[in-house]
Amino acid sequence: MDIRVQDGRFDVGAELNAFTERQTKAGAVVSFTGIVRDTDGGLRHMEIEHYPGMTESALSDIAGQAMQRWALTDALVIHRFGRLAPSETIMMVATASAHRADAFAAADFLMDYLKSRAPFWKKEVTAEGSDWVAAKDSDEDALSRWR
Amino acid sequence: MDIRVQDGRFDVGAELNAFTERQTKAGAVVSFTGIVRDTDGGLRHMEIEHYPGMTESALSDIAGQAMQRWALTDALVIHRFGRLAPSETIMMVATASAHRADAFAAADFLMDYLKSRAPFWKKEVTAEGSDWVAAKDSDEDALSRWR
Amino acid sequence: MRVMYFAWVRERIGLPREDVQTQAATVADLVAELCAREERYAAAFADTSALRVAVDQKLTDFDAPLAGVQEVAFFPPMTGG
Amino acid sequence: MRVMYFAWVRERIGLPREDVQTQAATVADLVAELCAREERYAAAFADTSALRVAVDQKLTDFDAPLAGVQEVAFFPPMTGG
Repeated sequence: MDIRVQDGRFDVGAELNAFTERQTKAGAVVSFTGIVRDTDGGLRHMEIEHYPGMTESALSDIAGQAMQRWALTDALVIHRFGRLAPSETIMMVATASAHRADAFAAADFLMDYLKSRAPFWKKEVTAEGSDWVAAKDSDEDALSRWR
Repeated sequence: MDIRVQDGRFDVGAELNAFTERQTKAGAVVSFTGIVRDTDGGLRHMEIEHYPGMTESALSDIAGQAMQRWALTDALVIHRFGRLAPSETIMMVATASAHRADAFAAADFLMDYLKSRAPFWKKEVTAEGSDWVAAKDSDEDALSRWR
Repeated sequence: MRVMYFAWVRERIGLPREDVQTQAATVADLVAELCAREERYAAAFADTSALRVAVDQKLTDFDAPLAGVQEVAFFPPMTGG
Repeated sequence: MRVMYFAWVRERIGLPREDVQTQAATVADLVAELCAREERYAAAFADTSALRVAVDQKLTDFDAPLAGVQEVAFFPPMTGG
């Protein structure tokens, strides 16, 4: 299990290759990449705040749950904080398993929990000012899939 | 949509990065990588046979269905044929969308259909001889999730 | 009509493709004609429930008609991915 | 006890953290004490259903007890990923 919270950029492709090379028993690797999206064309940048200490323990707890629940050989979570420009990578998860169903379900689960249970907050800065991104009911509802 | 069937190796990380950079409207990218797994420790190599012509059209058809069914900005499928050593990458898919649920569902769908509907056949070569990999009932059953 | 064989069907029959002159109306009729030819065909087609068929590169059933068809392919269930 | 604020809670209250001397038995009691202090606290905690709380870096509820607790944090629902 590899959990990283950082302000610096990272190379998703290089991280995915390194993660995959470490797996000797996996036949299936699933990755998710989250990218800063400029929905209305007016986004200058995004600011991501987090809760140092709790962030790492929440991500480790979520990844640990995924490792227990599915037959994973490994899981990776990298999440950035600080200022991010449109089209920059915010975060990635990767899961590895002998079987594709486990790798898919675990990555999907990790994203749902990370989205609503890891202490990150996004603020969008435009020419007009800045706004905290509101949590969506649909993100909270998504958690019910895993109970 | 980018569909490639080839005997040569490819770099999953580089392909995922190039695919992601092409997406200007996507906030979510999901990838799947399939790797030659040496289950019993005796695998020398795998031989993948395919049906040139039909393979490309079957993959395009499956990817086209995914593009219609979910709000994807793009989809990528790369599948190798010929001789592959243990731990080599067999294939990858990637999907991009504004929203993570669409990217996950479409990648999962692509894998289920590709597995049972694209004309590839795997043969495992060990010290004892060689055997065609049998299709699993569970793979055929997985398709019922999408009807 | 071009007839193609893949994976263990190709190995049992001993060739990857052949041109077949036939008036067979359906895939099943073609299979019956091939089985009548030689034992290796009969062996390959012994259990058609274990086989898949594509007509002009589209997956179909054994009762598919062959009128106007250029290419028929027989193979075991696919194992890609 | 260290009390921390994140995102718009931090902005409304105007500081990221502070040390608070309190005998509050629960998170809700602590919130009531803070709201009684100054208007900016009352504004930030006006609708606690829109807030989340972590006690010693674990998500919990507003009725969580505070005995032996080192750190309480208040913030809006998370928006990571």
